[in-house]
Amino acid sequence: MSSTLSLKTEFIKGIWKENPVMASLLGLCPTLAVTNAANNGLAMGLATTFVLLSSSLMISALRNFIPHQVRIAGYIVIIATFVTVADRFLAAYFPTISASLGPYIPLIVVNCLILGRQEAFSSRNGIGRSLLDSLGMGIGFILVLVVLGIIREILGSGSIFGVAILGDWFTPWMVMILPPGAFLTLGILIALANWYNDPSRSKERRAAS
Amino acid sequence: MSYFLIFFSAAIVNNFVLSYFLGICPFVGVSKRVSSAVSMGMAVTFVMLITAVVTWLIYHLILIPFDVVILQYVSFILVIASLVQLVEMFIRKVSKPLYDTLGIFLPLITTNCAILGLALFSVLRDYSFLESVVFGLGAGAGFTLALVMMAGIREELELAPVPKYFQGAAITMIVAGGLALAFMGFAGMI
Amino acid sequence: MSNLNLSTRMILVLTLITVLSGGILAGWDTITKPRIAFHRQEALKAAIGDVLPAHDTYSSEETEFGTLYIATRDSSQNLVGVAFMAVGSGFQGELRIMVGLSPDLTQLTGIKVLEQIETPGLGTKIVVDPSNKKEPYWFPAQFRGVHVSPGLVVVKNAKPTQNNEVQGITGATISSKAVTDILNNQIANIKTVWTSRGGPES
Amino acid sequence: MDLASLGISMLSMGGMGALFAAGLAVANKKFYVEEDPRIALIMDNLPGANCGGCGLPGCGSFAESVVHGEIEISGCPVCNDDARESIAGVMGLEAARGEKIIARVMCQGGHYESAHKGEYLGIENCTAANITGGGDKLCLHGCLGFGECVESCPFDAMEMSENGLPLIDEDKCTGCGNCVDACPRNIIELHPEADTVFVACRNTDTPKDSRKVCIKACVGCGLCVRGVDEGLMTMENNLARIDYHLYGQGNELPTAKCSTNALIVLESVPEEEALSA
Repeated sequence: MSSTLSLKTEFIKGIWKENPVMASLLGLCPTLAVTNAANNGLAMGLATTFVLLSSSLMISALRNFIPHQVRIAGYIVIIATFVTVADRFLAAYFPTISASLGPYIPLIVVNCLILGRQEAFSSRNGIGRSLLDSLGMGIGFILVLVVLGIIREILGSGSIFGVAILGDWFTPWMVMILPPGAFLTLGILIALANWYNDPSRSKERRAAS
Repeated sequence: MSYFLIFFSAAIVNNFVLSYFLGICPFVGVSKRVSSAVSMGMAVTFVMLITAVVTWLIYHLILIPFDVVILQYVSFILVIASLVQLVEMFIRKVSKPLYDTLGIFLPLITTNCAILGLALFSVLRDYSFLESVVFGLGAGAGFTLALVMMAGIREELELAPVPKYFQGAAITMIVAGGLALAFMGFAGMI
Repeated sequence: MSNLNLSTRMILVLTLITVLSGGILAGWDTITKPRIAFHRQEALKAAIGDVLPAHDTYSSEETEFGTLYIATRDSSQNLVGVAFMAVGSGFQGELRIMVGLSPDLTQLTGIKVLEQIETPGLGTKIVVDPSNKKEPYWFPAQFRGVHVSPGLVVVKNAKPTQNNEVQGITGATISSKAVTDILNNQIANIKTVWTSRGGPES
Repeated sequence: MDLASLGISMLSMGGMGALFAAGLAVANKKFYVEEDPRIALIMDNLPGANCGGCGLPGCGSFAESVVHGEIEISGCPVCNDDARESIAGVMGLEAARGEKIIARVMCQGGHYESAHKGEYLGIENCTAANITGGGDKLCLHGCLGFGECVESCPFDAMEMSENGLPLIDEDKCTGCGNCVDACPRNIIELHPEADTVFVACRNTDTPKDSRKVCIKACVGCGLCVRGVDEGLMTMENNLARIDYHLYGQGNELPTAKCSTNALIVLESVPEEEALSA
């Protein structure tokens, strides 16, 4: 069943309503691992979006060609190819970023978000629509990564994108850079998102306005 | 490093889920009941074991001699995907109930970062054949341990008065944060 | 295409995809390999430059314990120092440290931690200590001029007195000790290689 | 581009690909499990996001339980209407729409109709008012008017009228029953859309007392019960009851006879008209 949403909503939905991390809890591994600094989050988000776009282009083009039984193996090989291209590209032209992201770039291959989107969407819709959907999802993913990165960086090392903003009075919360901080921050963010999206709450807002 | 050390470090000290963030998607998804968590853990450990063996062979017999190390990610993930599909078909044929309890999370093992992470780490750390097998076992045990503990806690959570907006994924994350804090206590033992 | 039965179609398609991806990757590899090698070379040159006093050229020599870089000053051709990589396991994972030794292999001319995944904020102080504003690189810097015989020793919560002692990082004893252990055993290896090779001044 | 490495990498990748594909093909044959073809058809119509919203671990098992008839097609909160149409088509059922259930308010005692016993300064919600002596209205069975039912409706289908009574928007109401549980006085009931005549009151006081508390209360005079044939309506402690199973067979109810018009025809009461009631 190919989706019937208008092209605009196809794109917008990825950003908030069906945000990959917040709404459908996909792609958590890199979200937690890399966001100890905002620039890492941004770099990982961009790399993931590149892979998402290129692989959904390829897969939606080949969707009738790949038999159902080998679709997972076939999709994942395509995704892995583009990830390797991205990894080598970063290593060749941006060595510093590649060093800081380190082992997490290859893990984009197994980012549940990408295979999830290909399986649920790109393998059933045309190229144009799949690209829009992937772009929306990618941007949604980048947003969450950068927000999480900023929060953890401010609390963890008192800086944003490496620029120290909090003076010496602020002793950084070491936990924010460590794994537990990542879990806690994401948990609170999801709770905030639930609060914001709660239908009954929107009635109050409407009543109040 | 002696084999026990590798096993212990993979299972407890550097637990794949709680300190390397690998395999979070099934960790959040399946861990609602202890029974399905255990079966999921077994399936993942089984796939990890075979992956450790096959990827080591591929790396040392094909990639290095022919100097095509660039194929590392693609060949590893191809192995994992095919293995998982074989396991899925096998389980569906052998025991339908187990297949139903695992449901969607069987194909999701393919995108389980822990397994590819395992293959990459054993290459990164240049383990010998036996070391990488023990490493696979350790990682599987660590994953299952984290999953089962999480499932146990979440079964309690059903009864706990969780505030409205924290229900579901949010509270799971926070509980996982607590678990990760506890596991940090193990750091430095090796 | 779809008239072939299912299994041959499966094999055909998957093989085609893998062959295609193999081709793309091989091509991409040849394009990016020189650049990556270039970057690695740059990083190496920078690292050697950090650990050894000013020198103009360095020759590299393969030994059983890894490559040995012998740095000489052009004008006088005399030996400025020897640099080599020391690798071992730290607190969380692997540590790779570039080490510089004086020509007579008795004193360190400097160390630089190239790769580490120690606990952020604690173990990472072996590279840089942000909390120490006036001397953030105090840990690696203190190794300069330290005597290696009989072996580097970490001193905790006391000022180092002997010439082979260094100050440990509070709260990251394991990391600091890991650094000295790695250095000690690699220096020992290099010494044996150096003497067996019959270096100019052993 | 030295061709050797290109050739080798394509060869090795292709070799591995072929090997695993062959393995999968063989496995596909050997491990073939007959499966109800409809499951695959339904799967195509499902969003495939495996979000677990239907309470099952994924779209696969949701499709399976739909085929086995264990779960309603509307059990999947995510898929939109035409997905449900096509699934229903696959299953040969007509769409799950079927009998539309709507919530009905069994009380007409707004500020205008019911007598007040004073000003209520307590917590502005129904449960609190109900516990602490019944709000500002004399009638202890009727609507308290603080809108807890409106609060509980996840589909925005309810609003409080100026007269202090809940108004239900029939198109938005999905018959989920949240409001029925939310109301401490249980004056909201779920009825099929077809039922339009109700005893819109829950007062069980004696005729003398009920007249004092509300001008639209069912005082229990029994005029309606006597005016219809056997069993259609019954009088239980001063409150008339309609048997909706019998009611369906087209027999008329004496709405005119009811002196306090507690027995009324409740179609979709247009906004303005309800206010002036």
